[in-house]
Amino acid sequence: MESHELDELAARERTRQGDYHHQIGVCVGSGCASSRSPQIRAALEAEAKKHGHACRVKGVGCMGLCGAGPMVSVDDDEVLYQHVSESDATRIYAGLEKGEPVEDLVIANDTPFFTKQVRVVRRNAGKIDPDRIEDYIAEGGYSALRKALTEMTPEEVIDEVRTSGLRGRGGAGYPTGLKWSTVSKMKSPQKYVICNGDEGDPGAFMDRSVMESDPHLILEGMAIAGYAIGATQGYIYVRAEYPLAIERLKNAIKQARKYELLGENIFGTDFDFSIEIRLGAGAFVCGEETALIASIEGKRGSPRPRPPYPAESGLWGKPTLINNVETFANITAIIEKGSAWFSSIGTEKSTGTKIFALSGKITNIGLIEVPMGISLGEIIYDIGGGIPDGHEFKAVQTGGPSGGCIPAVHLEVSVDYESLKALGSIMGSGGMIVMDDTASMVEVAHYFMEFSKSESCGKCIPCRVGTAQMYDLLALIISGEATSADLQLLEDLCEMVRDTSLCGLGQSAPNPVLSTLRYFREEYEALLVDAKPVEAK
Amino acid sequence: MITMATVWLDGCSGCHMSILDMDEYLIEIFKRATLVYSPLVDHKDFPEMVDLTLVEGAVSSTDDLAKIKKVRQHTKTLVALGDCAVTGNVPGMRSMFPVSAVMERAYVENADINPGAPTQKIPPLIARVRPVHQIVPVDLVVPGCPPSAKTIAYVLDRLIAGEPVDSAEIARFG
Amino acid sequence: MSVKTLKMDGKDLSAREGDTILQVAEENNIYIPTLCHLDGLADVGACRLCVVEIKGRRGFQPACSTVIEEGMEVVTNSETLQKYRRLILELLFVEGNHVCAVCVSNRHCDLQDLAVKVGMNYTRLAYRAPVRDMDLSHERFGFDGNRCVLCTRCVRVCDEIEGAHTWDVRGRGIEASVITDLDQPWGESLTCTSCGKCVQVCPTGALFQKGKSAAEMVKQATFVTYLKSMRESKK
Amino acid sequence: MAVKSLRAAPPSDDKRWLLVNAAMRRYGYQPDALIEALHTVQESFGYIDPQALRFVADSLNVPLSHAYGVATFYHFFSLKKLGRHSCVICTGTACYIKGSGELLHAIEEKFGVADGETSDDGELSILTARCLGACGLAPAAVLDSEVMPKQTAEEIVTLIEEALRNGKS
Repeated sequence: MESHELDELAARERTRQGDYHHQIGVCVGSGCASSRSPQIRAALEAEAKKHGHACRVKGVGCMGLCGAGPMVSVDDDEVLYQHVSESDATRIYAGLEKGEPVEDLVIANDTPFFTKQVRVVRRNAGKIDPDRIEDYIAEGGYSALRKALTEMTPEEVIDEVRTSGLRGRGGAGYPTGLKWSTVSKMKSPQKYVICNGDEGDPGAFMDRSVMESDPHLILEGMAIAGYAIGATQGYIYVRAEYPLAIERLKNAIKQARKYELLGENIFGTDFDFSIEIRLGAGAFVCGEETALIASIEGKRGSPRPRPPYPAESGLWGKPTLINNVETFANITAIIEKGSAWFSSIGTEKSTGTKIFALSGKITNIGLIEVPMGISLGEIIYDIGGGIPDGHEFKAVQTGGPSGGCIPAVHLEVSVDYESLKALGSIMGSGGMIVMDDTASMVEVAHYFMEFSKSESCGKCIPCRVGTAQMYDLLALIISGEATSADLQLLEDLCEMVRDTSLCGLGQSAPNPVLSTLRYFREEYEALLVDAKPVEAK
Repeated sequence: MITMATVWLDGCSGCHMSILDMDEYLIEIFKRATLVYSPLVDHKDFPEMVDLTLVEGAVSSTDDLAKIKKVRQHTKTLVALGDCAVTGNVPGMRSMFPVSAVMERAYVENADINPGAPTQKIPPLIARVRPVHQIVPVDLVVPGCPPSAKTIAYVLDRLIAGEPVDSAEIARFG
Repeated sequence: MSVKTLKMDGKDLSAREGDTILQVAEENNIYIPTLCHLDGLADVGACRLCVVEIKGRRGFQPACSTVIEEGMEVVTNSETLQKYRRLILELLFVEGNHVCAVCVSNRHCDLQDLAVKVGMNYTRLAYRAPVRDMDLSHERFGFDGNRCVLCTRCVRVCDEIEGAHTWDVRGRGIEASVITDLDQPWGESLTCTSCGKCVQVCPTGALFQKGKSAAEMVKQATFVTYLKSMRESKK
Repeated sequence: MAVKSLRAAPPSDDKRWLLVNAAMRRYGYQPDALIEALHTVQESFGYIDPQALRFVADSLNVPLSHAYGVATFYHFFSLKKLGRHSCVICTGTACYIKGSGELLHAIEEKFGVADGETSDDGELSILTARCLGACGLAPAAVLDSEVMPKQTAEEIVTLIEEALRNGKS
């Protein structure tokens, strides 16, 4: 399409939507869909039909409070309903006509869970129908791409991203602008953009939610990246375990192609960009970029040594930019509102917002988007609503099997890349698993080691055999038959596996053990046959 | 003069043969050490305290377990001699199978007469064969299958003289 | 070709651009243990025995696949590296069922030699005693999974030099193992040319010639570099 | 000299091979279509058997051992036929914390089928998933493609019993 057509389309869609008296959004994310939200949507649609279509019933992306699902939003979150069932459709519609919400279903939307969040990436979730590109465009979608293509040079785009301070949201926090700049400098007729949607951390579902709720946000971010670095082909690598996300992305690509927002001569410029989806097949290690590339090439997902980095030699040996879903989802806001606006959110070194998936022993289970630098305590107690069933907070695991636990004494820590690392954990992709005072930290470490062991690709010895040995040692400790020599051996293995493994999976596999040892050493020692205090290091 | 013992757990006695292979050098050794307990001599009980004990064989049965624990208690310097004691070696090859399958194979499938596992006077096998140092602390390991007479002579010379053993001299399995 | 200068274990060295740390070390008689590396085959950096410390770089880098850079300072043998290499070897010895005494490759085995060089003469780790397959279906060769260290030299020589790609790796993690074709008996493989290259490059007694008894299997892998250079010169 | 390459013929006239073939054609029979092709085989046949692997490998000019290596690397692919009913227990962290281990234990106790196994009569397969992404519904299970939220050991055992009794999956 041409530049002006985007505005016309947006205006048309806004008018169309304005004709409705009300809009009812039913969450169609995986969580709510598993608790019959499609049926609820159908029931509400039937109800709307009965009353002459003055009300629009639409599917919307995840509203965050998954534990309260299925959720329904009326008129852009003016009223929020929780635990809705099909039989509530008539009551909800009647309430709408009377102007009185259905009291027993209402969930207050002025609680800290909602008010303390800052939604940049998730700004459209709960608002737009992820299956309709027109909804996305009506909210200003694809105007960032237009701005980049028609008003900015690739260098200016990269500069904007660099000065925004955006860092990779996949876990390691590498500066995004720097990565883009490196790939852009590579001389090659063919380059690739890859979106890493292989969200494999157990307990993390941020990326899934973004893909399901706002797929065009990712496509647009990727296209801007393609323009910036000089690539014409993009791939989204999604885990096969996310069928809904795959469906939404496929549909979104089809729509974008139809409107020529992907394809050739986008917005009448000479920029071409296409996106294909590639499916993962159940291998956590494919989140590692060289393994992911191998997988797209149809091979075993085994990582290879770096350098050369993918920026230099990636997919099919060509310079390749790999960013995570949430990273790409931040791009349009940066281009649209500017890097100064973006970097005003968060801390000096960790700018912007971060999405976290809260789960485990916490009252408000679900997805939240918060400014970087918020304290862990605010997340757990204000937004998360604290620990249920009268229990005490014990620790929170961030970064999944690659991360570590943070105990209660550090609840005031600022949630940013450096502060979490200093505590022996990592930001990770955004999973936060909350444990209460009933949790055994040795068992938590054992659980994560089982994960790393069975997800190890088997290529390098430290990870392949080391994780298996560490797993067995943890089991021995739990069985109460281990000695302090076994604990020492476990620690030796942790150090060696961390320092010598080929890729990030192996290098970070010991983290859950090391961090639980750091904060809860006494739990390990109490289980030893020769239980005696070991001198602190 | 120091006191010395040798112990035979689960192994083929090849390490003891290798000791005997020192031939006339044994006389040199016994000028400086008295053999107080060994399958090669006729002492029934392990003495109260021995300066130096060489152990051949892996720990395979409850009897081995009890024996090695007792030996460790009554020994100053304990040497794991040969691959069975150091790694489990050939006796350890049964560790991949359940004990019941091993017994079935040995006493039923391969029995020409009277098939059936013995029920009396045979100590039960433990689930997995273990090297000696994984059961009790060991002061020196001497791998080899068997360690050569020369290696054993070197090790004994040094230990009896109270000198350190250079592990590079004795490092090869097999 | 330009020359680069670097420091290795305190010594000032010069080397060709594009050389790996391992190549430079070998040329200068600095010993770095290797297992999955074999001259003439693509490096995979998998065994991690050759990891070295490079000043200014985080963590440890494999010498076999790290290319030298001007002014690089490399430490090939620190106390930490010795400790780690020993532990890596221990992991290998407990992973499979390595019974040197009865192995065809006894005294001619890279794994056994490495244990001597690194001083690994016992392990604190528990032996895993896995149940592993043997494949004696091939007319001339045998495979004993108990002795396989998953270095993938057989996979690479079969793919890169012979071009048959009969071997590959199945499964993942601690369950991974090498296979022929669709995990079929080797002797029934229609892709195998029976050239025996895999046997010669195997560092342990996992691949062997039939008829060899304990300690009789001597291997010779220098043909790999020879074939590679001959083929390259033909191109 | 170009090597003459014959397109491999499907193992049988089962219509499902057409789907597999179409998936490979979409990628121009390039070797990197392997994983996509295996997805299609699994979707169409429920599992990937040796003849399917051989067909796909031959069609894409991929070595057999490579195809086998890829098929066994990814846990999403199954080389064994699944039971008529399948129950996937989520073992993601949220579900683990809320007791997915107890679900597995109860199922094994009751039906004698452990994770990754299929009952001898071919009726029931038990699988685990790393994370279904339904952390708000923890512990979650998927019984014959339907998500069962917030399960207890008794509930899931009863649900499986019902499914087995009703026969059809």
